Amino acid sequence: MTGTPLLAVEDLTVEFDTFDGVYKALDGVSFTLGRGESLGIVGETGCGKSVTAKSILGLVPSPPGRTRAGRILFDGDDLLEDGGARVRDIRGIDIAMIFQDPMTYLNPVFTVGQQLVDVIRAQQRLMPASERMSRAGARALALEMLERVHLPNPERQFSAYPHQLSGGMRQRVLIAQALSGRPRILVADEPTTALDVTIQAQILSLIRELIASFQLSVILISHDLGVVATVCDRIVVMYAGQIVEDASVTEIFDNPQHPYTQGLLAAVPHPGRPVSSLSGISGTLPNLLDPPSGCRFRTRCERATDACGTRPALEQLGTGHRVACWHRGAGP
Amino acid sequence: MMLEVRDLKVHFDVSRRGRGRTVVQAVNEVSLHLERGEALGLVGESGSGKSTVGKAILQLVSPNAGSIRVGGEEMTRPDRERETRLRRTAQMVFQDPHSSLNPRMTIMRSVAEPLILHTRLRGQAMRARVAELLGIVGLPQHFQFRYPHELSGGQKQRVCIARAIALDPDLLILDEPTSALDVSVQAQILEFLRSLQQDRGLSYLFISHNLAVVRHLCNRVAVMYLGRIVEEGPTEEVFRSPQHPYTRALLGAVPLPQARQPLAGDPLTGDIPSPVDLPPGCSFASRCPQAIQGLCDRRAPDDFVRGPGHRARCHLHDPARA
Amino acid sequence: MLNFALRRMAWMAVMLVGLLAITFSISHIAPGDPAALAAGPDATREMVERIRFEHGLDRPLPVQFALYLGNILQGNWGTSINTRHAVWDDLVLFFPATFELVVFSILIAVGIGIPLGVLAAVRQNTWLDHSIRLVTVGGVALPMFWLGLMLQLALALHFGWFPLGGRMDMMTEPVAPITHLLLVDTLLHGEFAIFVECLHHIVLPAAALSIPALASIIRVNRAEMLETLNQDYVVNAMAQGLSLFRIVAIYALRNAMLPTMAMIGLRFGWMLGGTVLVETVFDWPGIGLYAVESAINSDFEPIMGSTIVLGFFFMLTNLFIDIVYALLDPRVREQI
Amino acid sequence: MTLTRSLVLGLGALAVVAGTMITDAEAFERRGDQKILVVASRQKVPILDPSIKYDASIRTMQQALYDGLLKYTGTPPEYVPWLAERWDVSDDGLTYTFHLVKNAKFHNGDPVTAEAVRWSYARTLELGQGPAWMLNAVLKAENIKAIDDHTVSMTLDRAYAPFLSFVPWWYIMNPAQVMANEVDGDMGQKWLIENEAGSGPFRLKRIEHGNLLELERVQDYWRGFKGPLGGVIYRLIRESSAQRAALQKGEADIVTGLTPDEFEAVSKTPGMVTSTAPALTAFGLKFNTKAEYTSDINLRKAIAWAYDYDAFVKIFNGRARLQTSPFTDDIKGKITVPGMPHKDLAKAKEFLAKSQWPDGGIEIEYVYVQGFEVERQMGLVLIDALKPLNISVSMIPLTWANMVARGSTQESSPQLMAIFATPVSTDPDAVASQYHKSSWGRYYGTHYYDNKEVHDLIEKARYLSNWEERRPIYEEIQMRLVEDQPEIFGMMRERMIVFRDWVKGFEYSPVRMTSELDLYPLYIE
Amino acid sequence: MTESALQRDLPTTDPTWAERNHAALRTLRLYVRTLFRNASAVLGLGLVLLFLAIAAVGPWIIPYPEDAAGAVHMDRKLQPPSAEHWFGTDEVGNDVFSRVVLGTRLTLQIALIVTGVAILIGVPLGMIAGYVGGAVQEVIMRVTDIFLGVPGLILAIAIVGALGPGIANAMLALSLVWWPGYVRLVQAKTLSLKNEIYVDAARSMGAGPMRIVFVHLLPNCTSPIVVKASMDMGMAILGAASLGFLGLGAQPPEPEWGAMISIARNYLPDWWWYSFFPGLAIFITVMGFNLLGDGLRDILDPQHRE
Repeated sequence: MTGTPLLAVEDLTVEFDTFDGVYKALDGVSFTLGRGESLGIVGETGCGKSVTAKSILGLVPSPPGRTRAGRILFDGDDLLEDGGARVRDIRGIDIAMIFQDPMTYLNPVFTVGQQLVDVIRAQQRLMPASERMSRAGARALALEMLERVHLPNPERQFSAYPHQLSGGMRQRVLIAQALSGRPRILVADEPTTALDVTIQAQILSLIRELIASFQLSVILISHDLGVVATVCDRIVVMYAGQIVEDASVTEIFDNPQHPYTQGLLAAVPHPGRPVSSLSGISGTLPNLLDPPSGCRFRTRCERATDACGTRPALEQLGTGHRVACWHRGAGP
Repeated sequence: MMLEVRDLKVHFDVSRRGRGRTVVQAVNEVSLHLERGEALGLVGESGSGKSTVGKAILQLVSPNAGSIRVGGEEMTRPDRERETRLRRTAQMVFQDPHSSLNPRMTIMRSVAEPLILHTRLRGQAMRARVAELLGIVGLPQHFQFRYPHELSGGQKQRVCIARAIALDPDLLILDEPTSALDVSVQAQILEFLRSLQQDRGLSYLFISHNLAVVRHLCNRVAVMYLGRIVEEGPTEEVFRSPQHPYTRALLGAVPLPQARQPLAGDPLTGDIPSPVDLPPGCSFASRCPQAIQGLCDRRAPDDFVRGPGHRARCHLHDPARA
Repeated sequence: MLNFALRRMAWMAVMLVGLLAITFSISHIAPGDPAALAAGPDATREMVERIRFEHGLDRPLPVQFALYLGNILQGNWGTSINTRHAVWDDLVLFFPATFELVVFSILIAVGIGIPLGVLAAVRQNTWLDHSIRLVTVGGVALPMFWLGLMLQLALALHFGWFPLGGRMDMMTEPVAPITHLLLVDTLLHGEFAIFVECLHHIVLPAAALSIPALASIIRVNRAEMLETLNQDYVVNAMAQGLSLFRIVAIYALRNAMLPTMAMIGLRFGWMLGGTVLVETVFDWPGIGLYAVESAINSDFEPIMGSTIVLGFFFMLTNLFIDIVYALLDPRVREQI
Repeated sequence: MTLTRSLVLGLGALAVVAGTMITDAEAFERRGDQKILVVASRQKVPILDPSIKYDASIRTMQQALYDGLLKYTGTPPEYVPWLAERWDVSDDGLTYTFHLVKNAKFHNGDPVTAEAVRWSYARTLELGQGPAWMLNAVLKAENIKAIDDHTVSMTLDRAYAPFLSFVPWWYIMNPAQVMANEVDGDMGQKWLIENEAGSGPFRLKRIEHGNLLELERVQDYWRGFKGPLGGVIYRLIRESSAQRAALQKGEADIVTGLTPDEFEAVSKTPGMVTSTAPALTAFGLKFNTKAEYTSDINLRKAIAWAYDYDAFVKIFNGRARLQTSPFTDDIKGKITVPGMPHKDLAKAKEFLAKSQWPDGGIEIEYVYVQGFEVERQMGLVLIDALKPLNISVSMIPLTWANMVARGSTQESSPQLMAIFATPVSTDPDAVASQYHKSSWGRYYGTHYYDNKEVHDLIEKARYLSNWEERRPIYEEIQMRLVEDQPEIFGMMRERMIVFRDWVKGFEYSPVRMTSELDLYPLYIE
Repeated sequence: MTESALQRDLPTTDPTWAERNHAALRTLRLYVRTLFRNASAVLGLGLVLLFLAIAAVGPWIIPYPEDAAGAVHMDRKLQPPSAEHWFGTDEVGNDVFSRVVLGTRLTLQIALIVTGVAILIGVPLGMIAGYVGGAVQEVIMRVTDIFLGVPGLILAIAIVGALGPGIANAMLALSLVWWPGYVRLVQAKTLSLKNEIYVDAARSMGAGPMRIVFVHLLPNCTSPIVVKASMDMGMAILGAASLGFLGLGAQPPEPEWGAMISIARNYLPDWWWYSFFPGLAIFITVMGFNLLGDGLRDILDPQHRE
């Protein structure tokens, strides 16, 4: 991790205008992604992990969304400059994205092949016309990509409609779309959440395989600690629009420092271990229309003191472990 | 015996006009039993028919064949009287707390529904009972006057549980009660369910796709695949030495929340077949890494006992073959 | 696809019998004796009795209905009391005018409505969107006949830009009919001047007929476009770098067209109903005018005939829309 | 953005096209070098057959397509020789012998023969519709004889003074042509609905249903013409406002049936010629003297004395005169009857008090022609007038056909019905016969007036041939009718016809119906 | 664990009125706020309230009450709009303003009856079809389809043609062509609600079909019914006015707007006010109901909130 990171998100702050007021979805989120690194972002519903992912590609709908502050540096270039023109140029070409529910992310009225070919042609939009692929070439590449994602019977599925495919197959199609432009970063937003366990295992193994063969850097977003653990090198834990902890997989599981991370780990039942009692985190998520000042976790935190009324900065603990907490530590 | 299901068969006719007859074999020859105070986990992926079993027990779908006995009483096609008794004995908690409460009813009205239907409690007495129930599930009293959309997911699920225990049932059928919840809330609900069971001596039929949750809450587990129970046994035994190849694959597929992942074998290939046109033979044969050509794809296996209370439906365990 | 179309057509045949059942029932709820009605005001008692016997009006209702179906199928749609013309001949004569007017109007409504709906959605909350909304809000509430009268008042009577009514100037010799649609026939004959004249005549009635439809098509299309543009697959298409034009004009529009098609179908029915008003205002010699004049005269068989023809035409349109729907949406093809 | 721009451009282009298409042809129409006269009328011409039906619009067409033995012209109306160049009457007044002109030809070239006359009269009598009622009491088909090619005789069953006054309404058809188109023994009824077989000054060129009829002048017509004209388009325009607009734009040359207000407005426009000659037509509100309420003579009188007669005149903007007798002014033998009702509420209440409903509290029906603005307004006047009597009125608009049907039986005939009745001639019998039993059930006979003495007087006067003997009888009849009040005797409206000043030769005869025209003499300069 | 923590919240006193009605108040506040954020809905509400107010007090505010039943004042006929006659006078001297104002009452009556009858027929049929399913649903829905397969106004004209013109027959005819829309709406809504888990939950507690339909399903169907009813009020007004215009609905001298225009068109273009103002009244009223319906949809149907 020397030199400029491949991607750096700095102090990203995103708000949404809603019916009831301003929803402060992200508050000063900063992290980096190194070349060849796999980064996991975990957190519960509403913690802002999906907004973070969408912000990178400029996909937060605006209005009602609004980026209040921050920079997103890709290879040193700020993607938020030029009112989004820059980010449109890297979409699908340098950074590609796959999504949670593969059913709704494919257009129901076009065949898989049509959509794949369209994407492939779009990925060549910045090339001089002479270098662009013909339709036939795009079709050939599409079929090749379908094979690389191990879609059974690619020729037949090419002319199938999305609803005729199973969930796992659709996710493979989305992955083929995302990777056909040979991007450098793949952002995967809950790619397996809608899938069954055995299918999830297939897709996760496919992602691992493709990371290697396409030399991808990956941002994987999930609420499932297990999923993140199987794919990523490093994990960022988010809570209520803020990063609370950022560390390698080993550090997160073996040496969590933030009380929220610890609470999360204690709440997950482990399928490989016999019965032990679970402890949930009491209380509910703060309302982000009117978030608590300072550390947003303090309303649910057992260690909270008056000090937590001031926001703790992400503190570097060495070896890339960062924590934002006034009372960090290995737990009571 | 709290619950005994024998050879339950539920088929759905989904024929569409002009398209010939199509039958979904949701549940096939399912037998299971549940002792008083026991928690049985029913595990499977989507389309395995696990929820249908729960609904069939409560007469929400009518079985095509088989018998269901609740509290020792035959409940297949019950008359009015027996149905009333069934409702007081067995209640259900559904998967999605967001949609299992009527959005137009206050929490009070929703919790009072079973009381209105099955008791003579009205007015002040009824409100007192609702207040008591809310207390039991740990919700503040003023929630009575709220509407569901004002509550969080966990709170709503507590309301559903309050409603389910309003008539003091002996058996609760819990259909994925936590799958729509965040992990921290899930943990709260699971712990609450556990203490509720201990306090009241309830029996649970716990339906879930989440193996970790089942292992946490249940003392016995039954694994379903495409409408059949493929393996059943005491939880720890099944998790430690799964006998059916599907159970093994399922356990292997769960990503573990820990830093060092065990070296998992290759994941299962292929998709879950549609329950509409089931292949002959063992329904898992098409994906089974150990399938025996000419046997598994021809003939459906029987149940084979693997230990006390532990059985598996797989040709590999056929003593005759060994 | 073919299978789908065939199934829809079979269903349409059933609908048609249903429609005939409705018209048959209406003729039986009418106060008064159907035989006397059929015989006309000048008939003697014997003539009424003869008609009762000849038309089987003394037989049980199901038999009468069967006879009625048979008559309709054989093109025996009765006679107008007033003009003593065979209803079938009149309908054949008047239908093309209505067809031309309605089809022209719906083409205007769709041709203008969909681009405007897309524009309003893409430029949501801009001055363009607001001014389009102003038009749509008013357009839906305009009584067609009043709109027609006011257009006539302003553009024909006051400014004299358009003729008052009719399909063409009275001095123009009609071209030999090929399709019976004047706009088409004049072009086929190469009579460009007459074509322009017919176009000139159709503008006002078509405007009166299409403005309410136009308004609701814009409304639905705008709402659906907005909804579609928020769909996940649009987000995905954006994430994969597809151009905005392609996303709007192809990815989103095709999906938004599905509910819009349903609205077009609905509105087409309203337009067919509206022909009775607009044709009355503009002296357009079509079935609507024929139906109204017959209704005012209590001339029974022409009313029923008009109802059947317009109902059948509407059913055909719905069939057409269903087929387009199925062409647009693969999921529909697998249903019913 | 481009989308917006192209749209704006497109709409702009459309507006420009619309703008350039402005056609303001303020002149008459032409076909080739022939001038075409356009008549704009509100009334349809559903049927052309002279034996079957006549009304104002139909007879306008029949008069143009066919010839009769005689024809009405002038004010006061007179019948003049037409196909019959002269006629003889036998001394007993029973046999009429008509001598036909020699040069008359049907439109297909066949000569008009005595046989054609015989056949045409026989056909009308046999079919028993249309004008048949005028003569079927006195003339039998077998008593019509074609003596030679150009002489035909008709022998009446009994002497009948008004006989000749009816003859102009009986048109002569070409038997060969009609019978060639006979279907199922219908004597060509089906064919004649929209075809013609006449010898008149015009032949039928085309029919556009619900829109127009075009007539072409028969340039070698046996009577010749006064001025040049190519033909006539009879155009249906359903609204009076549109009629007027068409007239002003030059899309119509002659217009009938404008509302009085429209007429008033248009008569002030330069280039318009208006004709407001008085007419034979009487407008009245006919009671059904057999209906529940209106069978009570006192109630009838109460209503008659309550009615606002001035409103009649106001509705027509002064272009009407009140009747002073049941007979209109041009009828022979008309006297001013003393005691004709006028608006007098005290008197009305007096009569009401004598009736079976002294306090009112009843509702009577008023039936009028749907869309006939003037009659509708009279209904409103009626409502207003009867309010003080505590009598309410329900207004029932019906089409003419349905109105006729309602009036055709004593049971269904409405209590009050608005009727414009134009006598077919100036002979007093033409009016008096409306109160004769034989008129019961006809549109002018919906009163079912039943007074034996009056009936006998009518019969007696009809068959007398000496006018001095007839006159006192008709005076008696007029007084008796006012006495019995079978209708509210109303007013005589002026004909209101407007045409452009290039239309020449217009001839008017009060015997024609309100919107009936004689197209023959018209030409364009 | 958390249970004890939550029980701290248990109140010691009985709930106050505000607490008990907390939800209703909140909903009401939400509705009001949604409504007032939506300018066009406010306009719609305003127009409809104005319409209702005029219908309520109409007979007492009009300058020439006797003109309603059809008086005759030939001396002041066809006068242009002026201080005495805001909308001018008609062909027999009636005050057009008085007649337009009185027309609101008749119009409201027509709209209420047509919509009401349609709801009374359509909603139960739709609920039965949706909930019972099977052959019953097939029969109901196919009959509905057939009715929807004929253009409504045409069918209404056919019915009026058979029964004879008149305001009562026009209302009957419009009601007869209006109900199928409700069947389809309610059936679709019932079908989707039937699969809601709370319906399953109610069944699992032993609620019978009647209870499920009327206690659990019907309240959840009310929003779309209310929205559609509001829109349909406007459409029914248009329908009745159309029949009146064609001479098949209300008959003179009833002050029905469509019938007034049908006569007034004879007086175009010189006496334009006679047809202009009744038309404007129809336009504004219908627009009011449409805007209100749109606004209600935004309020009652959160999915459509922007």
